[in-house]
Amino acid sequence: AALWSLTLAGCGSSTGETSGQAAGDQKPAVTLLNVSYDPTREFYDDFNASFSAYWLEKHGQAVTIDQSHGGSGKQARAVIEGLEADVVTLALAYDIDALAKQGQLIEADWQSNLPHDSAPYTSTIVFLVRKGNPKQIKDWSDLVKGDLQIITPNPKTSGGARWNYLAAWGYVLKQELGDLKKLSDPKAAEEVKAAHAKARLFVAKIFKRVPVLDSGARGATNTFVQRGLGDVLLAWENEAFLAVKELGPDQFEIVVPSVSILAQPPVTVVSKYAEKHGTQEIAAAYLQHLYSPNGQQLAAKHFYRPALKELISEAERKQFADVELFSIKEAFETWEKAQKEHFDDGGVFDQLYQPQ
Amino acid sequence: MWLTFPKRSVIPGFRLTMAYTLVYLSLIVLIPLAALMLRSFTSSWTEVWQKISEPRVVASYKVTILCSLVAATINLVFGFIVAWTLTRYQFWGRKFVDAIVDLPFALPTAVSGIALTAIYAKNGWIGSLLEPLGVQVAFTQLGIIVALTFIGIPFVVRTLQPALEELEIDLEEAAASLGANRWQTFVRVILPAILPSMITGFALSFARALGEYGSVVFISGNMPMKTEITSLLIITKLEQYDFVGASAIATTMLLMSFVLLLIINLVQWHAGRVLRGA
Amino acid sequence: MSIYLRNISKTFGTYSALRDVDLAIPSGKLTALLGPSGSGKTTLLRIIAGLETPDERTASGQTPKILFSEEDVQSRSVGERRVGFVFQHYALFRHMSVYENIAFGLRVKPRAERHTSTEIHHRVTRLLKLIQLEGFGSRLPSQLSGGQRQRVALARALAIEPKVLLLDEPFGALDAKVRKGLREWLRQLHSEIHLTSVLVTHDQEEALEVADQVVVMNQARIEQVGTPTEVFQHPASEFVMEFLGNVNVFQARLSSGQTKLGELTIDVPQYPHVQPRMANLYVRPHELEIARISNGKASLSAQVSRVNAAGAVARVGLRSGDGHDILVDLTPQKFQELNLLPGETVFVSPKKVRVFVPDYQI
Amino acid sequence: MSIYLRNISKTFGTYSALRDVDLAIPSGKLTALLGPSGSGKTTLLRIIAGLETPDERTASGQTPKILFSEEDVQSRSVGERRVGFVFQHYALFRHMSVYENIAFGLRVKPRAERHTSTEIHHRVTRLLKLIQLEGFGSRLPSQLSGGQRQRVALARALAIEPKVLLLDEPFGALDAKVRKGLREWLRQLHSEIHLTSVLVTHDQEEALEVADQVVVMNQARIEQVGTPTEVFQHPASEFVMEFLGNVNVFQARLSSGQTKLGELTIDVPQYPHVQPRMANLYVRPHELEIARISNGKASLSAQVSRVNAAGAVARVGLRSGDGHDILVDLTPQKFQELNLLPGETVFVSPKKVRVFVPDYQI
Amino acid sequence: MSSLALGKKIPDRLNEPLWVRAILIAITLSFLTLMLLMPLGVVFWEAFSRGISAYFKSFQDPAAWSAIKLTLVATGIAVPLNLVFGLAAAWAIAKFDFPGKSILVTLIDLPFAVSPVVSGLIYVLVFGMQGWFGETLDAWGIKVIFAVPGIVLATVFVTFPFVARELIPLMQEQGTDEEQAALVLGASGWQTFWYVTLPNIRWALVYGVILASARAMGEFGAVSVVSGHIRGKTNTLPLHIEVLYNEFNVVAAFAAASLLTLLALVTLVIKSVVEWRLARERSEILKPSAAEGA
Ligand SMILES: Nc1ncnc2c1ncn2[C@@H]1O[C@H](COP(=O)(O)OP(=O)(O)OP(=O)(O)O)[C@@H](O)[C@H]1O
Ligand SMILES: Nc1ncnc2c1ncn2[C@@H]1O[C@H](COP(=O)(O)OP(=O)(O)OP(=O)(O)O)[C@@H](O)[C@H]1O
Ligand SMILES: [Mg+2]
Ligand SMILES: [Mg+2]
Ligand SMILES: O=S(=O)([O-])[O-]
Repeated sequence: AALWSLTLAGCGSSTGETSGQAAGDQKPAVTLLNVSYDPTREFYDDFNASFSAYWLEKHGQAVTIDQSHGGSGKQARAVIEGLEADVVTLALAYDIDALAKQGQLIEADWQSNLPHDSAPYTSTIVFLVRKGNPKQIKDWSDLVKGDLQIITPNPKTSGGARWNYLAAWGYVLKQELGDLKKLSDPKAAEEVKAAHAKARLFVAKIFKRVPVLDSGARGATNTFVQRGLGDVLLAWENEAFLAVKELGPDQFEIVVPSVSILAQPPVTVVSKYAEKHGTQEIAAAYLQHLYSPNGQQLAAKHFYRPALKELISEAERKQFADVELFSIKEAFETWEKAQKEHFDDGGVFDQLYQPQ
Repeated sequence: MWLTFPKRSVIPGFRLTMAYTLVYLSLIVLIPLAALMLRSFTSSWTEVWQKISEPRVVASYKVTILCSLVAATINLVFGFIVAWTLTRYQFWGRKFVDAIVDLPFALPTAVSGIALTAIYAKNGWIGSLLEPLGVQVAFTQLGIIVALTFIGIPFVVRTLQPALEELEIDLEEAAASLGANRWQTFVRVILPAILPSMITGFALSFARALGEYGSVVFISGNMPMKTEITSLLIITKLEQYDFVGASAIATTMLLMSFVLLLIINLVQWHAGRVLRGA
Repeated sequence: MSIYLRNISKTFGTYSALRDVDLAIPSGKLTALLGPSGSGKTTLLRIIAGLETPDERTASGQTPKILFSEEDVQSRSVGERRVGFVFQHYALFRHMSVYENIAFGLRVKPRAERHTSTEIHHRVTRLLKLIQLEGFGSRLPSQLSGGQRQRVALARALAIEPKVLLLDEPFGALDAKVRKGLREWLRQLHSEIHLTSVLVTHDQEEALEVADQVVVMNQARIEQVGTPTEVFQHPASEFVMEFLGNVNVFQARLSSGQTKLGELTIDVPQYPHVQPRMANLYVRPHELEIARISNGKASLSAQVSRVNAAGAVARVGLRSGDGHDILVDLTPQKFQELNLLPGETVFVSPKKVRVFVPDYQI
Repeated sequence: MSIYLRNISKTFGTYSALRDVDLAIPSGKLTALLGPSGSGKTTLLRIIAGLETPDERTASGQTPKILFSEEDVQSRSVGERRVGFVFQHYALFRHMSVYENIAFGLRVKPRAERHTSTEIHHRVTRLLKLIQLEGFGSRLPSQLSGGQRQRVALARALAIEPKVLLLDEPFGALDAKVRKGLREWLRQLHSEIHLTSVLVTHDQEEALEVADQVVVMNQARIEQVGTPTEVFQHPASEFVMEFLGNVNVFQARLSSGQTKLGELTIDVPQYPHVQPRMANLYVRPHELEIARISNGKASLSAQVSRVNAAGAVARVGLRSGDGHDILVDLTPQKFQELNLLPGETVFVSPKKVRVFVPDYQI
Repeated sequence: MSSLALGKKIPDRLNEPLWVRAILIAITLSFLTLMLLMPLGVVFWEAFSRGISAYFKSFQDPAAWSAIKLTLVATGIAVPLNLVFGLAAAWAIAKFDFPGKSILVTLIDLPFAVSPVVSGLIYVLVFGMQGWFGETLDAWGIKVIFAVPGIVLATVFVTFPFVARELIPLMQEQGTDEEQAALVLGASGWQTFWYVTLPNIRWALVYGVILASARAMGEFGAVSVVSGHIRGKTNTLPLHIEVLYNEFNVVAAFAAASLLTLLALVTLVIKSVVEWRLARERSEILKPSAAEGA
């Protein structure tokens, strides 16, 4: 009998179950499941607590938020296969698109449901180097000098790595074209083509210098930090900050390149599951809360650039170096297009590794 | 129909246990594996063929099979020595050594992977010793081999041990009385006698290595065409929502393993029949 | 080649498997080591072969000697002693064909001494013929019957032309029927090749039938050495008497060199002591005579309890007045003449009695 | 309880292990199934026990019958037949003590029939006494000698008070010496409890000595059924003749009811045919007489090749002029009188000759 | 017959020369040190790298406790299931003859050789929303994947052959003599199994269960695929270790790993004891008559 009840408990462990324990007066307690990606752990630990407190105070209802972390693509797949997330907060829009495409779990136009393309916080790609910057790395162009070794995870398995790749590519486009608007200008077609060719060469050079392709962002960070491999780690800004904080301010420093990509990790309510659990309202409120001053301040605390800069203090704003940022939309039109061209089987990335 | 085959044996329970065995086997193993195979056949043959014969996939087969072969061979040689000393010699700490052989069974593979990487990375305990010699282990095929050797040790040792223990001393004495020296006795008498067990141990360790994932990804470096193993490619395919591709590659590996295991069982069965005259 | 053993002891841990054994094994003869299980036969044989080393000193401090002809072979390894050893469970190499098994000893010789492969082939073919398994060269041991396997083991041992052949219960694992056949065959083989041979057995019939010399062992010691007839007809001890064939034992009082079995007075000049002591009187079943009527000779009366005329010897079971079971073997002829029926009363008289006085225990 | 078997056949795959066997086993007697390896003895015994089922139809289409007393037991399971079965390799429960082994059959009875534990204790104690292992109840089988184990197996079988006792080569795995002792013991036990018993063996001496009735089997069929004396003295076939003890075989031409062995003319009225055919003449070693000088009686001359006086019977090996080996058994007395030496020429004459004409082969 | 006990007695004259023995033992020790002891050492080294208090602090995390609990639950369900299966399969395979035995045994072995990733994947393919029964089960409100049942299933799969593989050869070797004897004595099928068969295989059974438990507790890949990684709910201990490691919480990660290692070592010690008893029991069985008495 004990076994059976355990199994049942397991069956029922999905989100949105109302448990008998009523907090406040009438409203039963509720559980939300937020399926997120790897480097948001620390941020959501704080944010969930804050939201619970907020919700309890405002609505007199206890809310527990369950957190699931993993590689962004893997998480999206899990949700498609039946991991009943009320909300997802993933690394790239492409993965959330998959929820619409592969699983019909959300509307195709999900991204317009929330401000700033549903990205309440952003980040960018920076360089983590060893203390004192012994190789004198200042900008992207320094990466392909000398016998430098670069650490970045595998774009095929890691969402974060795709940002690295696209950032490098976009940097070259920006260098060559000056203005990314030219990309959609039919008159500049020749120039654009040449720029893409250069970008390809540059990215190829970068990946030639990658000795280890970890399957995830955290793996790459560990390779760089713990194993002492490589001279520079391409990482999300927030990841780099965290690594420095956790693993040694005396060992590493962050270098911000002149140009980088605007990384927008988007969020959305998984409407199908939320409906099933009857949690649409609270799930929506949860995401809305990300845009609240409190949410934005927490994001900044965890080194994410808040979408609404005005909501954070000057001091917090200062920690983010000024850098020229371009978005996916500007440089690559859509995630889908970028994914298809660069990362799908047989795409540009695969071609870089094609034996000659 | 063949459920009733052992005709009216006095020992009861054949139908019950056989039926239970088949049902359970089907539920846990066969139906899920069938799902895997069928999933890969949701697209056309040519497409499946294309997926399992891409250069990068083929390269991963090569890496996986080559490293598994090397690891299984290392295990065969050293596993034999370990099994031999454990069964034949008395030495300090033998009991402990014997107990620890099963460790790779029990340690989570990810932990083993991380631990091995820590040791063999160039700033690790051993890696730092090898670095001056220009030998790099972690993040090369050597690293894969180390991880696969680690997980394969118990298979060879544990299959060889009973075979060595059951070896009749008579045979060695007979060889000695016929004038054979130790080495001749070993090569001509002992080795052939334990050959089936060696094949089994080798094949088990090889089969396990083919499928290994957790301990390898940390130490392999995962470079496409160079140190990317097939299991990782399956994950990669999944990341791209390419279920068909993942299933097709998984099925290919599964068939390899099945054939390998079948061969082992047939070898053992055959050896048993011939030698014991059953 | 003759073998001399002197001062051979062997202890395993604290257990004495052999105690101070001296033995001469004559050249060209078949010697049987006979004794109950655990008496040390195998240990002795293995010491001869060099598979085991004797204790460096016996209890009384003597050093052991093992001479092959005149030569001390103690420093020689098993292989160097050139002995043929046949194991109880054959110990054939399972993965080798019969042919390869026999050829093994020739193939592992040092290159200098090794024969050419045609020589080896000739030799093996000859041996296959000798063991009457000409067509079986390519079979695996598992495809042979027990008797055939044992013959292969023998041929394998003979292939290296050993100076001594040692057999450890070679027929122990075989059927009664097969064992008999093989025993006969071994006897014949030995009479052809006249190799110094030592055969271990615990089957007294086998030892008596096959051997030229019998060594009876008991509890780590040798009890008696002699020809089969000697040990059977003149056992040196009660143990030997009892071990070699069936016996009837009677207890009687012995004094002044005389004892009585029933009415029968028996002279025992070797015990002339005046004080009476208990003695055991041994009579073998075929050394008892049965008569319908008391023939005047001193005899015991007994009742027939069982008769069995099947076999080369007719067995009659008797029960004496005092409830003692007596076994008598008769020739079928004699049995037919008597035509005994269970329940009848008859008279038995011994033709030969052996008397042993148990040692005093202080 | 008597047992009747009719139309028993058993095929394993395509191999016939038993063909059309009919047999009556008398109540209260000890019957021995005797035959070479593979002749189907074990199979027959297992069919009686219910461990194996006979073919539903024999080759000639008959249905099998197995009657215990009058009752057909074919539909009864092994357990219901209440037979005691003693396995060749004992099959003792290794993890149970001797006591528990013996008590097992009593403990697994359905609750309604089960004895109280004091009853069980009494019964087991009695059986331990019967097998003379009173002090051994708490030992594990592995702590017993082979002979002791076999006796425990017997006690275990007897504990359920079976109506039939079936023994499959109960002494097969034992030493010659131990086997003899146990055989004697079994004989005595049987004469005390008079249980219908069937004993499988391939040792002819054992069968002849122990059994009331001997069933000789060969190649899946029964060759002959009879008392030990009957089958030994009047073998129904060459096979039985050869299987039961040593024989000398001579070949001779037979015609018109007469044949000649050497000079000796032998009447064979059962073969009155005029055309000559080859016949085999069988003479047992103890049915040959040896004389120093030709005694006028028709006889063969031969040379003494080997003598062996050790044992209850003296064995003499002769070689006839045509190179034939002849074995003669003499009483020790007779042997002493003759005092034969190897190399001497002697004359042998048979006291009894059995003649068999091999079947024609078309 | 040689004893099965470790370190069987080899007559001195047949042993390798001392220097050969020394070299072989040295090779054994260095190989195992390099391959087994050092990883073990790293686990404890890292776990205690910030002192003992840091080590014990890492177990105060409720997520760690829930992971330990889930691991024990999954093991506690999977191992008994496979135990029953192992007994049934070994009975059918060892005590009877039937065609296709070799294939059946191979199929039972198969989970040994299947990549853990694939082991998880196949259940996703069957029970996932995109899989065969996903929708149906969802309609009934039953969750398999990304919940405890899925984790149990994956654990069952990876430990599937362990008990059966231990039992089959042993039961084959033991034959059916004792069972037949019990049946002749009137025992029922269950009595025969319970009183005769089971006691004879008990140590092998324990051994199989121990190996299966060790593997079940340590499984990472397969469980990772079906777990959903919900902190405090569907993370097993190995998954929790990964989480900690990815959070740069190396001490806690290795502390948890050391716990698993300790569990493994304890089971290995139990296993050694069991093995020793097994060997003793077997050598007793194989011993010929202890003494020719009476
Ligand atoms: N290697 C050994 N270690 C310990 N004791 C031994 C060893 N070899 C033999 N013994 C003991 O020495 C005694 C004599 O053994 P041995 O084998 O010589 O007897 P055996 O006469 O050949 O008996 P069997 O007829 O049973 O073969 C036995 O009690 C045996 O247990
Ligand atoms: N289960 C079986 N399957 C196939 N063949 C069998 C089986 N049992 C017995 N046989 C065959 O049937 C024949 C008769 O076997 P059985 O065991 O009755 O002989 P046996 O007279 O008892 O011989 P032995 O003296 O060797 O025990 C043999 O050739 C044997 O190989
Ligand atoms: Mg011996
Ligand atoms: Mg038989
Ligand atoms: O268990 S694995 O880590 O090898 O998947």
